[in-house]
Amino acid sequence: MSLFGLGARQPTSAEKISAVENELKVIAEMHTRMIKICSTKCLDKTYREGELSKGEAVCLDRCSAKFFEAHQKISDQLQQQQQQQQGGGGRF
Amino acid sequence: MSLFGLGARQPTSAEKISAVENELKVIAEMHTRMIKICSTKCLDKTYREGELSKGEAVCLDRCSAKFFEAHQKISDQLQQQQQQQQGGGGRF
Amino acid sequence: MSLFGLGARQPTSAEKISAVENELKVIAEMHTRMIKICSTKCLDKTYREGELSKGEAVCLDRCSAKFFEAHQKISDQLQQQQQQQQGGGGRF
Amino acid sequence: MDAGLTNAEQRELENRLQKRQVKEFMNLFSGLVDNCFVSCVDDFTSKALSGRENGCLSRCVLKSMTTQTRLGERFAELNQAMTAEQQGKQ
Amino acid sequence: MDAGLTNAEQRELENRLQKRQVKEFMNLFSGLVDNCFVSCVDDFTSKALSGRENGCLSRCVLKSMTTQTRLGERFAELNQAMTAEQQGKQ
Amino acid sequence: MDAGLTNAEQRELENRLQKRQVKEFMNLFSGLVDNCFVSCVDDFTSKALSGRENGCLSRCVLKSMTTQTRLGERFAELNQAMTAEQQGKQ
Repeated sequence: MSLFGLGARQPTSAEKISAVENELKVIAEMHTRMIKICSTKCLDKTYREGELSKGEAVCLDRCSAKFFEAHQKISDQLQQQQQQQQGGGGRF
Repeated sequence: MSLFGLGARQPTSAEKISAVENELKVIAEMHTRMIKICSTKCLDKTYREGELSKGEAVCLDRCSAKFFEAHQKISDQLQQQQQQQQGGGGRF
Repeated sequence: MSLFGLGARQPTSAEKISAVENELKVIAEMHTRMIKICSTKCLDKTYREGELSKGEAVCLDRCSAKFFEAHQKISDQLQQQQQQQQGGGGRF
Repeated sequence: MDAGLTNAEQRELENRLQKRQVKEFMNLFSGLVDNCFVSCVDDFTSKALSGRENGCLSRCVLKSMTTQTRLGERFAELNQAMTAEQQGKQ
Repeated sequence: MDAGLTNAEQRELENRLQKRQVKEFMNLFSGLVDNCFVSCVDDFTSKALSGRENGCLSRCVLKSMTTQTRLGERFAELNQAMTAEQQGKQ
Repeated sequence: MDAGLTNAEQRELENRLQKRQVKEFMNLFSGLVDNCFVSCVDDFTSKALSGRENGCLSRCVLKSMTTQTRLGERFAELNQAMTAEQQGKQ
């Protein structure tokens, strides 16, 4: 998920740290959003049980795989659209 | 939308930059919120079509105009209430 | 709500400021979340009246007390779980 | 809350807290606008707010302000009670 | 918007605004992914996206992009009109 | 992830990552409290949590923790697989 490509110029120390930090921030935020969305999709909200049921656990596994796939797919689609509009050179 | 009035004292360099930055931040966040709210109000969520219908497009235009008007109106109302409470001098 | 315990080493100036700042940030965010959640639970969303009804006001008072209690209870529960897993020394 | 700060640290802290207050204030304002707009505006046959929508927004702002003030008072009481209890335990 | 900045201040400001743009862009991207995923994906009998889900996601992205562009234009117009009006009052 | 950092840069980065971890942790905690409160507490005829509400909160916290752990493992696997795939393409 290399979203922040550094240019040709030698990056400064602060820029290098920022680039790694940003990349990890993007990943951490994606993780948090996945927990929120897949919990809403998969968990029984009455909380009559404190344990995950088998069905809930399987649903969470599939939901996370689909979320990753959708993320990647949408990122690719936007990149493609941008390249078409700009005649190449777009980045995501 | 001048939310961050600077006082009588000569502002420092950092303060001037912060003031402009804050104003643009407020505008950018308002933009993001408008996209979220008006999309919810206007778009057909089944996504059977990838194009905006005429009805959706018109709805988005009107929703954005109403959102701006409401924003302005509420800001004025709060300012007025604050001035009544403080006997003048309130700012937003 | 002492979430950010400082270690045995003498803390630096920046660390001390950060610790107090973080504590206040946690409290402020909790306040904002409480307003959002208890408004949703208690207010009549048609806004036919501009005044809080007696019922709404009492509901807000009880909701805020329950929110605080739940916050404390959940914080204790997580701390206990962490201590069981780590064999003591967990912090929240 | 007293972390044994020097005067200079205290000033720096107050500076940051003021920025935080502005941020909190803006967050509350945005939340209020969004909530009242979502609750009150649902007619997109014209691009200007109707009389009904204007009235609803105005009442929503009033009620939200009263709510924020009331919950602010409750929050301060509850926070104080909890802090006192925690210090009693130590 | 002109706050009488020096050249150095202007550069520092542009630097920060660029960071803000990246942040706004990421926020819009995350919001788009979340909204399209929530709207389009509801079948958890397999761990790969189905053809129907893929189609829905693809149309959702297209429509969301058009929406963002359209609302961006409207926003710029409305913001300009409001700024002009406020300056007329001063 | 290796961006050719010097030791000093590596330390600064670790410092920032630790702050990020604290922030992520607080975000997860707030999300958990809000979600469990919204799901479990709906009776405002008294100001203390009822036995039923307490039980519901307790089970909600347990289930949410298990969910977070499980999704954390899945996330790490998926992220690793994706990174490997991207490096294969280069």
